[in-house]
Amino acid sequence: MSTTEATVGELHEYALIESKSPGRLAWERFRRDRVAVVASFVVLFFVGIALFAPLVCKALGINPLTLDRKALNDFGLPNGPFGAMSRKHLLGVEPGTGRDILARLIYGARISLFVGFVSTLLTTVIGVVLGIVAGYRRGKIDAVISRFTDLTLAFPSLLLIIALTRPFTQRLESLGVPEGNPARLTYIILVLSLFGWVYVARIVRGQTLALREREFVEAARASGAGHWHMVFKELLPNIWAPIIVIVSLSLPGYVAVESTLSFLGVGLLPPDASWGVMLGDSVKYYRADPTYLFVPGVALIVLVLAFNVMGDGIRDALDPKSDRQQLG
Amino acid sequence: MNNVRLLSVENLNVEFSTSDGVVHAVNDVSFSVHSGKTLGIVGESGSGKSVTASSILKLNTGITASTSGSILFNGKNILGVDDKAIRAIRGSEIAMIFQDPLSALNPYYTIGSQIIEAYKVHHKGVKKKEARKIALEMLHRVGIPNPEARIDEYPHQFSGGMRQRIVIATALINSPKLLIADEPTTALDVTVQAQILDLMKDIQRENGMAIILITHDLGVVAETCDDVAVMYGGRIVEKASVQELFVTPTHPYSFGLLGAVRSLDNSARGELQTIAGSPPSLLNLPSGCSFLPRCSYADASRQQCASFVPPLQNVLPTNSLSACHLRAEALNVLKIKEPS
Amino acid sequence: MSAKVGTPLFYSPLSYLRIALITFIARRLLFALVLLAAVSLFTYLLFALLPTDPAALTCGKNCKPELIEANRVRLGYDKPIHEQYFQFVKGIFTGRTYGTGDIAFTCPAPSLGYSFNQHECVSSLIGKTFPVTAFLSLGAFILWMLLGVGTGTLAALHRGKWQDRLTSVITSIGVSLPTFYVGLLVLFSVVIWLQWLPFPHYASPSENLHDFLTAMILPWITLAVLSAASYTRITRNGVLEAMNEDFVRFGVAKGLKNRTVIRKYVLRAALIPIVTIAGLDFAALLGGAIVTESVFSLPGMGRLAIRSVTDSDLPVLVGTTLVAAVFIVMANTIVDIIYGILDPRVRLK
Amino acid sequence: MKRRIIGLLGLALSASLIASACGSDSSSSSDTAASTDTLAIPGTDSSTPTAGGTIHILSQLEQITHLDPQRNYTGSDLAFVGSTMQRALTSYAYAPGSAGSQLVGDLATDTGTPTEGGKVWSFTLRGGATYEDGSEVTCADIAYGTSRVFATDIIVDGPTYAISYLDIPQDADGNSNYPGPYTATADQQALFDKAVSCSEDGKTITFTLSRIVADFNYTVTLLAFSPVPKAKDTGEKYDMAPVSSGPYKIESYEPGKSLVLVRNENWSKASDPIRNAYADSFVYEFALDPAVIDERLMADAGDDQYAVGDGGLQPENLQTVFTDDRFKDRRQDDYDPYVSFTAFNVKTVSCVEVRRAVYLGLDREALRTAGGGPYTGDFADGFVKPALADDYAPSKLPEGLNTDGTPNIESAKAALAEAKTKCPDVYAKATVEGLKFFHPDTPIWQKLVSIWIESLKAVGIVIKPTAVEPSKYYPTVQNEETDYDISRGAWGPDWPNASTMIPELFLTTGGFNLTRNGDDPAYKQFETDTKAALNELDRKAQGKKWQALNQFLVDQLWSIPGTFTKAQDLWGSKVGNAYRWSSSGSFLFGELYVKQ
Amino acid sequence: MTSEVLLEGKELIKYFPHGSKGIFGKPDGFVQAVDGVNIILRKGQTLGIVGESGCGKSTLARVLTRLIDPTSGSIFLEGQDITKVNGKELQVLRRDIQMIFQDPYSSLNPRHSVGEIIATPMRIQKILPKGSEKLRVQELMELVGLNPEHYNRYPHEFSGGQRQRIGIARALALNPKVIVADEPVSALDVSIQAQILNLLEQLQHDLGLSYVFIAHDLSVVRHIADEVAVMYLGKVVELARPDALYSAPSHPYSKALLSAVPSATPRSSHMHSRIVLQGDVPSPINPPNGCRFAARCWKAKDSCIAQEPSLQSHGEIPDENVGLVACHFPEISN
Repeated sequence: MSTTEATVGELHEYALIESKSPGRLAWERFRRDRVAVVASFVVLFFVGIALFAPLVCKALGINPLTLDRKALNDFGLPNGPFGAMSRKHLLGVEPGTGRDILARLIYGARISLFVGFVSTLLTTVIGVVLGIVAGYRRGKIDAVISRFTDLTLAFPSLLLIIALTRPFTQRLESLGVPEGNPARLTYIILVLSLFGWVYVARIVRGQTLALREREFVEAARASGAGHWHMVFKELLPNIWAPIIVIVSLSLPGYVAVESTLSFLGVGLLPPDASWGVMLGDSVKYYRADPTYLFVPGVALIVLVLAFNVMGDGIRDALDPKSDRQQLG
Repeated sequence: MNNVRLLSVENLNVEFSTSDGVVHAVNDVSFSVHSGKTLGIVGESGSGKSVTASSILKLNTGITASTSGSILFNGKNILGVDDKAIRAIRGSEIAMIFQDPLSALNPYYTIGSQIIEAYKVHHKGVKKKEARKIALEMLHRVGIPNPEARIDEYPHQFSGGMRQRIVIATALINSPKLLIADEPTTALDVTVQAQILDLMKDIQRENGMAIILITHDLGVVAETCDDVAVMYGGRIVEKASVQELFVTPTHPYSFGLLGAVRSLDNSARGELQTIAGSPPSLLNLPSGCSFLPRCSYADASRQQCASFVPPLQNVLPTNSLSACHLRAEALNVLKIKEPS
Repeated sequence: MSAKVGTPLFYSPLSYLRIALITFIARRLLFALVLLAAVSLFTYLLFALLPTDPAALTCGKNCKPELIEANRVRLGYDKPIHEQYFQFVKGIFTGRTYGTGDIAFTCPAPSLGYSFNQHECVSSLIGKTFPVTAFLSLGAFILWMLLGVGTGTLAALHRGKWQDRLTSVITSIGVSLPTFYVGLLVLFSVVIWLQWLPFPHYASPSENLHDFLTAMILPWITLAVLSAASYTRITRNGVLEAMNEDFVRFGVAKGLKNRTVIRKYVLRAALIPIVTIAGLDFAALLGGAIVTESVFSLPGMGRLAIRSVTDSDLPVLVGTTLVAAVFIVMANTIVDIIYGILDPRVRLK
Repeated sequence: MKRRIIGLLGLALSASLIASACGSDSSSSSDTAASTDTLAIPGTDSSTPTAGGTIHILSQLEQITHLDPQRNYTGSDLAFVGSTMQRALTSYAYAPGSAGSQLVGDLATDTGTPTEGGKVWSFTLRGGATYEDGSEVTCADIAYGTSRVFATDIIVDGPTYAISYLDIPQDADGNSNYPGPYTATADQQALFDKAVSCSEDGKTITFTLSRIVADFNYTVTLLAFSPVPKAKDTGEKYDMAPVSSGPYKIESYEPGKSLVLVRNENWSKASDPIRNAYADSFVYEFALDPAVIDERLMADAGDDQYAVGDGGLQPENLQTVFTDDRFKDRRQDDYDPYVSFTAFNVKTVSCVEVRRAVYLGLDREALRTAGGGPYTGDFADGFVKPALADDYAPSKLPEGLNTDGTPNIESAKAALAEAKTKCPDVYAKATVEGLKFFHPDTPIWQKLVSIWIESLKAVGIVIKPTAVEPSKYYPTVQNEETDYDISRGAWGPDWPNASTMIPELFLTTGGFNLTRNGDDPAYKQFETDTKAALNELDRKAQGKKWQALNQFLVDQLWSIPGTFTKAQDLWGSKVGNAYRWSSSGSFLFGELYVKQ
Repeated sequence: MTSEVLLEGKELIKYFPHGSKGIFGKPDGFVQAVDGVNIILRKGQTLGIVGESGCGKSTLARVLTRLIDPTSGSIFLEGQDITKVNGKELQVLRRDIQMIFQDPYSSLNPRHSVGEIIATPMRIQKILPKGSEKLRVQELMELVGLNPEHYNRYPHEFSGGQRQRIGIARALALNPKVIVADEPVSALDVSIQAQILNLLEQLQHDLGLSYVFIAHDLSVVRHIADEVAVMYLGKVVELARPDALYSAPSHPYSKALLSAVPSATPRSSHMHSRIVLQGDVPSPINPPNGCRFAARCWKAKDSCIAQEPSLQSHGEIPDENVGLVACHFPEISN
C-alpha cells in the first residue's frame, strides 16, 4: 500500500476503465431476453400507430368515421364473411355503420393508450410521492397517509366512479374543460388516479421502509443530506425497479377499466372510438359477427401480453438478486 | 470411539448455471468422515463449503444445479438413490443445521410441533403423546430451561442461542450418525457460541456421531475439530488433522489465513499479516491454481501454477495433503516467512 | 392454523397467548369501526355535495315545485348537511320515519334512507340484493384463492418449464381483460356454443340449490379467473421466495416429503403475504362483482347500484356505497385477524 | 325505435316518459299496414288453446314500470296488467289482427252511452266482478280509482286525461281544484263527486266532461279508469301490490328479479267476457341482458319453450332469426304504434331552410340500417301512422328528398345556401358553432349519432353530440332550460285518433312537445287549426283536418319525421296466442297459453 | 500518553419506546439501549467499544454521530456541546464526525458509481475540492488502496473488502475529525479483515484521525484500540487499555467474554479453562436491578442485586493500566 505518497500537485488524469452501471447491466440482460425484446417492439408498434394514427390511416386509405353502406347488408350487418373483410376493409367493418374496424382500432389505440399512459403516470407520481414520503418520514405523516390509504381502499371504487361520472364531468366542463370527450377522459383519468395511487403508494412505502434500513441511507444522513437529496438521490433510484413493473402491469389494467366504463355506459362519447367502446359494442355481435367480437379483444390481449412480458423482462433484468451470488 | 469411515465424498463437482454463466461452486472435492470424529471444512465466503455440505443431503435440487462424483454414506452412493431413499436418510441418519437459527425454524409453528414432526417422520405410528415426551426430553437435553412450559411457544419467542439449541434438538432427535453443521455459530455472540460448541461436543461424546463442521472461523475449528479440509475457490487446498494444520500448514493459503488470524489474536498494535487481494469469483476461475493471484510464494513456479491445477498431495511425512505446486520448497518457504 | 400439527392453537397454558390474540382482535375491530365512521361521513358528504337536487328526483314528470319542496321537507333535505348526516346515522340505529300523518312511512332500523324511485326502504332493497353479491364475491373469492394459489404453486414448482410459461401467458391475459368481456365470452361459449349449462337463472340457495349453483358457477369462474391471475403471480413469487428460506431447507433436511414441505412450510409462508393483499383486493372484487352481476343478470347489489346510478336514486347510492364499504372493511378486518392467527409473530410481537 | 334506445345493461328508459298507448282504428285497417295480418299468422296457429302451465316473460326491465293501474301508461305494461290483473270499463277485443282494435265492454256491459253530444258519458256495470279477496268491484271503486289520478304528488307517470277532461274547475295554471282523494277537503271531494257519479243502485257510472269528447269510451280503456278499493289503497306503495280484479294475482314481486302471478280464485269467467286466462301462472323475469333474452328464445330449451320477450328482438339478431327456417313458426315482424321523429328547438333553429337542409342531407338510410334495415320501419312521411286510416294521407315531402332515405347533398347544400342569405345567424350556428344534439347515452345511439355527424358533415353542417343518461333523457329535453338544438323522440297514439298525436307533439300545451315552437310565425295558424280539428265532431271531417295539419307540419319541419316503426319478436315453441295485439303493439300477455 | 479530549459523551442515555400492546397502542415499555454511558475519545487515538449483540454499542455509535438524539446526556466535540445542535449547524457538524458502516453491501447505494458515492458527502456539504471533484475522489480512492481508474464502476463490481474501502474513502471525503466505525470488519472474511484494519491504522497514522471503533470481536479491537470499553446491557462495565484488559480483565463479564473466544490454536495445545456463561442476556426492556450482570455472574452476591456498581478504579494505586470497572468484586490481577 503505497498510497499516501500521492500529493495534490502530482495528481494526474487517470484513464478510466469502462464500467457498467446497474442500469446498463440491466439493459444488457434485457437485450438478451429475446421474448421481452419482441414484446417491447410490439408495445412500440402500438404506441407508434397510436401516435401517428392520422398518418397511418391516410397511408392505408382508411378513415375511422367514414360510413360504408355498401359493406352492410339489409340487416345492417357486415355484408360478407369475417365481418366483411376485404382489401378495402382489412379487418372488416363495424356492424350498423360500416365504419372501418382497422381505422377505428388505430384511432382507438390513441385514446386507450392515452388513458392508460396518463392514468399510469398520475397514479405513479402520486403513489411514489406519497409512498416515499410516508416511508421516509414515518411517524405522523406516515400515519396520516396510511389512514388515508385505508380509507381509499374501503370505498367500492368502481361504483363511485360510475356514480360520479356525470356530475363530475359537468363540473369539469363548468371549470373550463372542453365539453364532451375531453371532459369525460379527464374525469376518467382523474378518478382512476385517485383510486389507483393507493396500490403504488403501498408498494413504494414498503420499499422505502426497507431501504431506510439500508446503511447507505444512514451514510447519506451522516454526511448531512437533506430530504431532497435523500429522496431523489438515495431512495428513488433504488425503487425504479418495482415502479417500472407496476407501470407495465397497471397500464393495460387502465385500458381495461376504461372499456368497462364504456360498457357500463359512462365511457367515451361518439363518434370517437376507444378499444373499450369497441369491446363493449362487439359483445352484442358475438353471434351475428364474431369477427368483430375477436378483433378488438385480440388487439387488447396482444397489447396486454406485450406489456406484461416486457414488464417481466424488465423486472428480471433489474432483479437485484442476480447482482450478487449467494453461494457459500 | 470406533473409527468407521462413515461418509466418503469422492470427486464431487457441483455447477450452477446462472444468467451470467456457469458457476463452478464445487470442483473435484474428496474427503471422508469417521464416526465420532469432527471434520472441519474451513473457507471464506464463496469457497464452496456450504454447497459441498448441502450436496451430501442432495439439497441443491434447483434445476440449475448439476452434481457429479459420488458421496458414499455407509457404502451407499447417496447421489444415486431415489427421492424416497434420500428422504429416509435425511434427518434420521444424516442431520443438518444451519447458520441462522431464526430462519431455520418455521415461524408459523410452535417449536414443539416442529421437533415432534421431525421425530414422527422417521417413526411412523408413534403416538403424539410419546413423541411429545421424547421432544421434551430432547429440549431438556439441549439445555432449554423449563421445556414443558416452552414447548408450545413460537420460535420468535426465543433468543438466538435458545433457537440454535432448538435447531440442534430437532436435528438430533433421531440420533443421526452424521451431523452437518453449516456455520452453526456464525450468527451468535461469542459467549453463546461457546455454549453451543460445548453442547455439540457433549452430545458427540455421548452418542458418537460424526460431525461435519463448516465454518470460516479457524478458532472454532481449532477448538472443535479433529480433521480439517481447507477450501478455496471451490476446491480443497489442504486436508490435515487439526494439529498438523495449525502447527505445520502446507498450503500458502492456509498459512496466510492462519497468520492473519494469529496476528489478530496476538499482536498488539502494528501491521497485521494479510493475504493481499480478494477471493476469486467462482464464475471465472483461473485456469491454474486459483490462489495464484494472491500467492506471494509462487515466484519461481509461477509458470507451472498458472498452467494447471495442482493435485492434492502428500507433501510432508505427515498425513496432510496439500494442493500446491510448491510442495517441497513450500515448507521451507513458509517456515522462512513465518513471523517470529 | 396449527391444529393439525400436533397441538391445538390454544393449547398453551400461557393465557398470555390468548390475551395477545384477543387484544389484537379488539384493536382491529376498533380500527374498523373508526374507518367505517369515516367512510360513512365521506360517502354522505360526497353525494350530498353533488350538483343534483335529491328532492327534484323524487317525483316524475308531473312534478310541481311545491311537491318537490314538500318532498324536500319530508326527506329532510331542507336541513343543513351536518344535520342530515346526523339524522342519517341516527336512522341506522333507530330507524326513521318520513313525513307525518297518513302519508308518513317508516323505515325500521337499520334505516339507510328511502328510495322514491323504488318506493322502498333502502335497507330492505339492499337486504334483498346483498346476499346475491355476498354469495358471488365470497364464492369467487374462494375459487380465486384456490385457483391463484394452485396455479401459482404449480408455476413455481415447475419454474421455467412449460407449465410456468403457460400460466404466465394466461395470467397476463386474465389480469387485464375487462370483466364484462370475459364474462360474456364465458357465458356465450359455455351456454350457447357448448351448451354445457342452461341459461343462468338465479335462485337463492335455500330456494333451489341446483339453480343457485348453475347460475353462480359461471360468474364465480369469471370473477375468479380474472382476479386469480394476479394471485398466481404473487403465489409464484412467494413460493419461489419461500423455497429459498432456511426453514424450508431445514424441513427438507428433516426428511419430510416434498408435499409436506410445500404444504406446511412453503405455502404457509407464501400465503401470508397473499392473505394481506387479498383483503385489499376485496374492493376490486366487489367492483368486478358489479360488472359480473350485470353480465349474468344476477339480482345483486351491484346491479341495484348501477340502476340507482342511472335513476339518480341518491339514497340507494349512498346506501349501497356504504354497505359495500362495510363489506370491504369487514373483509379487511377478517383478513387482518386471519393474518394474526396465521402468523404468530404479528399478535405476539 | 323506442326500445332500441334501451341500453344493453337494462338501463331502461322509463317508457312512460315517452307516453304512449294503444290504438288503431276499430273499423278499418289501412292499406299500408296491410301486412299486419299476414305477419301475425305465426301467433295464431291452429292449435286449440288449453288451460294450464306457466308462461314466462323475459324482460330487460328491472320491474314493471307501474303496476298501480292509475300510473300504468306504456303499451306492453297496459297489455300485461290489463289482461291479467286490472279490468277497466272498456277494452279492445282480445283478438289478433284488426279484430283487436274493436272496442268492447269490460266492466261495463257495452262501450258506453254519450249524452249531451258527448259531454256526459255513462257506463252500465256488468256486475259480478270481484277482487282477489272476494269482495265485489263497485262503481264507487271505479270513481275512487279515477280520483287517484288527481293526486299528482303520488300518482305520477300515468295518463292525465281525467284531469283535463272531467268537469272540475281549474286554476289559471291549469291545476285542478281537486287535489286527489288523499288530501281533499269535503268541499274539494264534492267537486270530483259531481263530475264522476254513481247511480243509486251502483250499476251506472257517469262522467261529466268539461267539453265534448266524442271518443271518451276509448279513453276509459286506459287503466287510469280502473277500480281501486279505497280501503286497500296504500298510496305510494300501492304500486308494488295493487289489488287484482282480473284472473291473476301477485304471488311474489321482487323488482330486479321476478314477478310471479297465479290464478285469482275469486275471478269468475262469468263476469268477464273477454279474458280467457289459459295459463295457470305467469313468471315475469326481470333484468335480463337483451342479448341473453334473444339467445334463450332462440335456444328454446326447458322453461324457455314457454317464454316470450317483452322488448322485441335486438337488431343484431334479426338476420339470425329471419333467415333461419327453424324460427319461422315463432317469429314475427310487425308495425308497432309508434312514429319516431327528430325535434328541432325552433327557438334556436328558427330557420326552416336549415331544418330542411338537415332533413335533405341526413343519411336516413344509414340510420335505418344501423337499427336493422327495413326492420326498423318505413320512412315516415309525417307524424300520423297509416294505421290511423281516417287521419292519414300521404304527404308531400320537401323537394329533393330521396325516397330511399339516402342523403341528397346538392339539395341540402342548396337549402343551406338559401339559409345563408335568409337567416345568417342560424346558418352560422349550423355550420360553424354546431347544432347541439342531445341523445340518450346508449350503445345504439353512439352509432346513430356518429351517422348524424358524419352524414351532415358532407353538407357542411356541424353536429355536436351531448349524451344524456338514458333514464333522464326525456326529463332533460322536456326541461325548458336545457339548451339543445336537436332532440329525438317517438310517440304512439293513446287511442285511434290523431288528436292523441298532433296536439300532444306540437301544441305548446301538448304532453310531448320538444320543438319549443310557440314563437314560430307559423304557430298561431297551427294552433287555431288544431283547436278546430279537436272540436270537429264529424270524424271524417276531423280526419281531413288532421291530414292537412300533418302536411303543414311536414312543411314547417319543426320536427323531422323518422320512421313508422316496426318491432320483431321471437317466442318459445310451446307458446300459443303469441300475436301482436294491435292496440298495444305488444303481446296480449294474459291470453298466452301453453301448447300441449 | 494523554492528548486532548476530542469527543466526549457524558451520561448518555437512549431509551426506545417498545411495543404497543393494549387497545390504544401506548408503548408498554422502553428498551434501555444506552443507559448512562460516559466515554472519552482523545485526539489521534482509537476508542474501542466491544460487547455482544444488544449491548447498545451501535446505538451509542449513532448517538455519538448525532444520527439519533440521546434521551438525555451530552456530547461534546472539542469541548463544545453538540447535543442540541440542529439544522444548519448540525449539517456543518457532520463534516467533523463521519461514520463507517458494518455491511459493505447495504452501505453503498447500488445505483451510484464509486465516484458518486465518494463525492456525495462533498456535494451535500457543497465543498468544492481544489482541482476538481473527480481528482479529489480519485485521490481518496488511491488513499484507501483502490484503483482510481475504477472511478466509474459500481459497487456490485467490487468484492466485500473493496467495498469497505469505498466506505472508508467516503468517510474521509470531508476530512472529519472523528470517524465512528460501526463493526467495519465483522462482515468480512478473515483474510480481508486484516487488510482493512491495516488500512485504518495507516490512515490514522497518516492523517491523524481519531476513531470510535465498535466491534463484537475482541481480537479486532485489541489490535487497533488505545482504550477499550466493554459494554453489557447498555452500560460500560469496564474501561481499560487493551493490554491490561486482555491480559487481566477486571470485570467478570470481560473475563467470560475473553475466555469464550476460540483461539486459533488446537484444542489440546492450550489450557482449556474457559468460562461458559449460563443463560441468555436479559431483556433490555426491563433490565434487572442492581448489577445487570449479576444473574449470570459466578461471583454475584446479594449486594450485587441490591446496588448497582459504578464505574471506578479498583486498583491499589489508580493508574491507567488498571482502568475502570463497574463491579463490586472485580478480579484483582497482579
